[in-house]
Amino acid sequence: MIKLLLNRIVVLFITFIGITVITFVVINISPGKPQDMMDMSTRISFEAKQRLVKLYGLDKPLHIRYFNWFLRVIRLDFGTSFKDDKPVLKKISERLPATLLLNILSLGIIFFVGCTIGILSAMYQNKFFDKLTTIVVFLGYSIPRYWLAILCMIVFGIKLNWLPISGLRSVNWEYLPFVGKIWDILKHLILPVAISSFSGLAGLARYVRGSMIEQLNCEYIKFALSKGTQRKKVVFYHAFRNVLIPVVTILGLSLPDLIGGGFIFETIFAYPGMGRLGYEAIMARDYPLIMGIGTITAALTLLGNFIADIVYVYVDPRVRYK
Amino acid sequence: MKNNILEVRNVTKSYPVYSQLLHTKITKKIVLKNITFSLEENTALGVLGPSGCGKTTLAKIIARIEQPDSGEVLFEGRNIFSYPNKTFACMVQLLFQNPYSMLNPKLNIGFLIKERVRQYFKLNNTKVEDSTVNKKISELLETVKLSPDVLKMYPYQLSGGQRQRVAILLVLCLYPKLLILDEPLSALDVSLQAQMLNFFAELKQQFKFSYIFITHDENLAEYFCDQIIKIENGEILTK
Amino acid sequence: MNKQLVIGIIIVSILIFTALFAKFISPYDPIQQDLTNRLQPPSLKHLFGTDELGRDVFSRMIFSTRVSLSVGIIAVSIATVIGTILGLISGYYGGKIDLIIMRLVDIMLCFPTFFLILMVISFMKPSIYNIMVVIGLTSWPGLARYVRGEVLSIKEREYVLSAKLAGLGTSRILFVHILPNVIVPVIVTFSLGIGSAILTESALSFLGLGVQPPNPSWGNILTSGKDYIHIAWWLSLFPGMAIFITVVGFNFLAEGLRILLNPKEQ
Amino acid sequence: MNSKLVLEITDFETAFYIKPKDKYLFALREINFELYKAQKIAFVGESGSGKTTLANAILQLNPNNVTTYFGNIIFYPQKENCSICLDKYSIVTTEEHYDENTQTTSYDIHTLDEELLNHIRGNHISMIFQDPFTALNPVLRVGEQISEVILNHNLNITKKEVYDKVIELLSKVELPEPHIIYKKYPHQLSGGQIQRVCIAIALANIPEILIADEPTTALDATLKHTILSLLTHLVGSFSTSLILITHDINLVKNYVDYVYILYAGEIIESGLTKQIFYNPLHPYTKLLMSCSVDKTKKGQKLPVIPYELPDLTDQDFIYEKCIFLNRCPQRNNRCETKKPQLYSIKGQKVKCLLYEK
Repeated sequence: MIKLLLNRIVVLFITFIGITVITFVVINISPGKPQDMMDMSTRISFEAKQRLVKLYGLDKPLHIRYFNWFLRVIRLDFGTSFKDDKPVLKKISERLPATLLLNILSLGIIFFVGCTIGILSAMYQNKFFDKLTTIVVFLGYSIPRYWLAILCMIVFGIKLNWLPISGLRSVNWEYLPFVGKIWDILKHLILPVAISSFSGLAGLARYVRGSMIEQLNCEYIKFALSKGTQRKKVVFYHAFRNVLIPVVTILGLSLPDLIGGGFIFETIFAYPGMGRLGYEAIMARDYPLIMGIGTITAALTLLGNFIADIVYVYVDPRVRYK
Repeated sequence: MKNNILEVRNVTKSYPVYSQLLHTKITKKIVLKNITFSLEENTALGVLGPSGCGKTTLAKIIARIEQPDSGEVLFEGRNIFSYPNKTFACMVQLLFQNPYSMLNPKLNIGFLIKERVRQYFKLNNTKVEDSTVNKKISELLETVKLSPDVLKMYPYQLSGGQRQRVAILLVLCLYPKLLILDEPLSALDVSLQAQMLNFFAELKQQFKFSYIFITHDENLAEYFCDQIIKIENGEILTK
Repeated sequence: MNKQLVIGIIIVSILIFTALFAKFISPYDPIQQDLTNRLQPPSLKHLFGTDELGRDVFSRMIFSTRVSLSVGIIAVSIATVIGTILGLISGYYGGKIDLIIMRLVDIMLCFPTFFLILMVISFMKPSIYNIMVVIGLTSWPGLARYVRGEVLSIKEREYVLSAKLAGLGTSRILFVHILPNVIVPVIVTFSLGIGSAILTESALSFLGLGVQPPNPSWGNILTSGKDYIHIAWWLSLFPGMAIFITVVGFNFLAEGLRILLNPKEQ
Repeated sequence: MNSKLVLEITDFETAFYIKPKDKYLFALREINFELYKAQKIAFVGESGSGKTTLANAILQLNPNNVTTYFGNIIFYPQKENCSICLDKYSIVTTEEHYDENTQTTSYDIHTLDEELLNHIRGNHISMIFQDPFTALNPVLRVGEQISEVILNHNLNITKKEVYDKVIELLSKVELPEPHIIYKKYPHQLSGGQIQRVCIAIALANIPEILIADEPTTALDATLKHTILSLLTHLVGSFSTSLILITHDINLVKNYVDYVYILYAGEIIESGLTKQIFYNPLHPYTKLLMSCSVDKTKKGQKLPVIPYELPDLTDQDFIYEKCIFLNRCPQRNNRCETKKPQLYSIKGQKVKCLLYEK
């Protein structure tokens, strides 16, 4: 067990190095690389340029620059933003909680709703409910999420005027009572969370259904039934525990998609999260910020997968006691 | 006095247990310890042992699918690993436990058989016409008592007995001198077992095969084999 | 033939037809502005209305089909070829090669693909060729991992061992005996991948990093849809529908192929 | 037989609907048999004979969306002090279940609702499956899986009592160190050990009937007899009736009282074990006995049964002709025209026209 853990940690570290290499290389060899950018920019004075060149060692060869950058990354120093000279880390950490809130809520919804739909349609296989959800799930899988976001904004925000369509707080948030504050935030969260969990949910429901049907055909289910165990218990206690194991990994793997989707609809909803920050950074070609966001998102995903891995080992005795 | 066709000398085999990360060995699990025996021409040798005793590994070593850690296997006096691939194919063939898994589920039977028959001619360096191949195929189908209808089918469409026969045909068509049977009967019904045993005996007569017959069933081994060795925990107990 | 396949084939053939004969089908020039007819709602004259510069949305959408389909197909072809070959090599040879390829896959899978694409695209001149290549080069890891997993188990199967014993060559074993057993999921992933590549392309265009105005793309029509969200719903609805139906079509095709090519499930 | 009747199956048939072919497959036909208290019977048949279908049918475990049953499976509960049983039965016990003359209650299993069925399963009738490696849930501890069957059928039982009972059961099936086995997961045990655990689960509530579906097929030859003698010994000590299902006729010789030979879904011969072994009547039984491998037959050619099973979707054949017709070495012209009944000869029953009176 401990060996396994150590093993995973080493892998984690190697993968992290890989992530930094890719982030660095992608940005520094692509056609609009930082140096060119700075040459073109007129807003930056000559002195400032010199200062930046020195600071980032832009006159040094690639691998040395990478090494220096990596050393600073380990100390969580991503430099300062080109745009307003604020430290990158500070800018990110301002936005991170909102993104984490959004993603954890979405993950939770994906997990609970996806599993429920999947199990129910497996239990009532080929009945009306199953057929309906299969179609809905299939369409949900294909729908462009940002379009869905716009449609929802039109319907719920503009036509019906039920939900706010942008930001995380209303303008008068400061003056609301405590409960009102929470309610306000919740109202702002409904649309972004619903949209961001939508396709993940569809995918998971589809997976759970298939894998549940497979498990329900296993011999051990028959044996459990022959013991006089109630059907409900057989489904939720016996079969679902077996389905749950791969679901953990799937949730871990769906993290990058979730965060990646954030770049679009955080922008659409003007949601103050990292996705929007990233989009703005990319549009402004704010290299330190882009590299910072890239590294941190990937590292967060990595961490998520790592946790999924550990949970996997924990819930699957076949791995735990090898 | 018959010649020894196969000699196994002091074969030891262990499986390394790898760490998942850098592919470094952590520990070893020994599956075969100092196995030594020999096999005469046109005889059937039974290898008897409970599941997990290493008998399948032994079969794989003799068939060159795996390498022994130490010791050597001589076929007609020469180390098996010194034979080129193609020569060896005509010497030793292995019939696996589950006839279904011997047949590629995505390829039809006719294709599989044709591929092997062509391979046979290729190994013997003869160029052949399609008609010769087809003649050979129908000849072989007759040997294993199968109707030509199976050629158009896919493995999942065959019955248990048919699959077994097709699997045998596939190893047969290279005319090996030694045929290793790895638990070929354990998945079959009693009446099919009888059919297969008779069939193996016929083949032995007809083609002068030698057999290595791997099984956990003492009854079967004693019925079919001329010689028996027992293996337990990777070691030979008795001969 | 199953239902899903039929629906998929119908939708996809209509799309291909539209893309090939866009010039003949579209009633207006997609780039021609008509400032007197700005933001007209759908009518018989302009089936899907007009945009903020008075261009006919229907015609623009027809021409977008070309962009989307070609991006989808070429990008996914690149990804599929890379993914399948790396997966086959990694799984069949194992050892150090496998280790290196799989680490690379792990690392790639940690990045939100969309962010990676966004990052690269933002530094390049926006053009559909760049988009094709970038989408292709970033979306192979999932497939590679899958193929490798399959090969890993298939190469130990007894039919492969027995083919090896018969002295058949490595390439024959790899391509005749192993590949057919992984090809179905590859084909299915191919079709699914086209759908998601089209989604990615439209999202990029939506963000202004894909097809550049005045050239039409479903994504950039949606951008103006978002800007005029309060007054011109048709600018949001129709292009989104087009993307949706296209993706549904390719997904149906994938599902249909999966059922068709798995004889056991019939 | 003097002892009490436990199970009675009359005119039982099972058909599966095969959707792609739009046909019915008649897996079992004309099944009639009785099972008495503490009796041990065996069903012998090769693959495709419908033996597993029969086992599953008794506990209603066949996939119910494609299965149709005909005929009756009557179960006579024997447990007198089973309180839940009484409670529950009182709900459904009406005249049709209670017989004044014999003062016995009986139920047709196929008419029971889910709740009563669950009560019977694992408590009155339990089952052991063929492949020990797939029979247990891979992610639950062995102990939990045994506790489950106890908890299902004993209300008001404390955790400690359950634990003690599990340990007792584990030692009864001769597993060493039951406390350690309790905490293990199935993949940590060997095939033989898991089969013992399955036996413990099946016998936990001392059922009236134990159905053992090929309990030894997946095990090594040396283990087969150990497991079977353990099974029959335990069954004997609880006065449980045993239905042993197997494809290996030689295996049952020393363990059961009565043997039914099943071929292509029909009982073609039945009799006391020694009758079947020393005087098989049906041509199929004879062939089956003679073609089994035995070291004493070394060097001899084994007799074989030519051809394969008939098509069980072909109603014209299976209901009109002798089911063994196409493979029978002793067939004559009359066989083509008439379907045989079960003919009784000195208590032994055989379905072959050769024995028609």
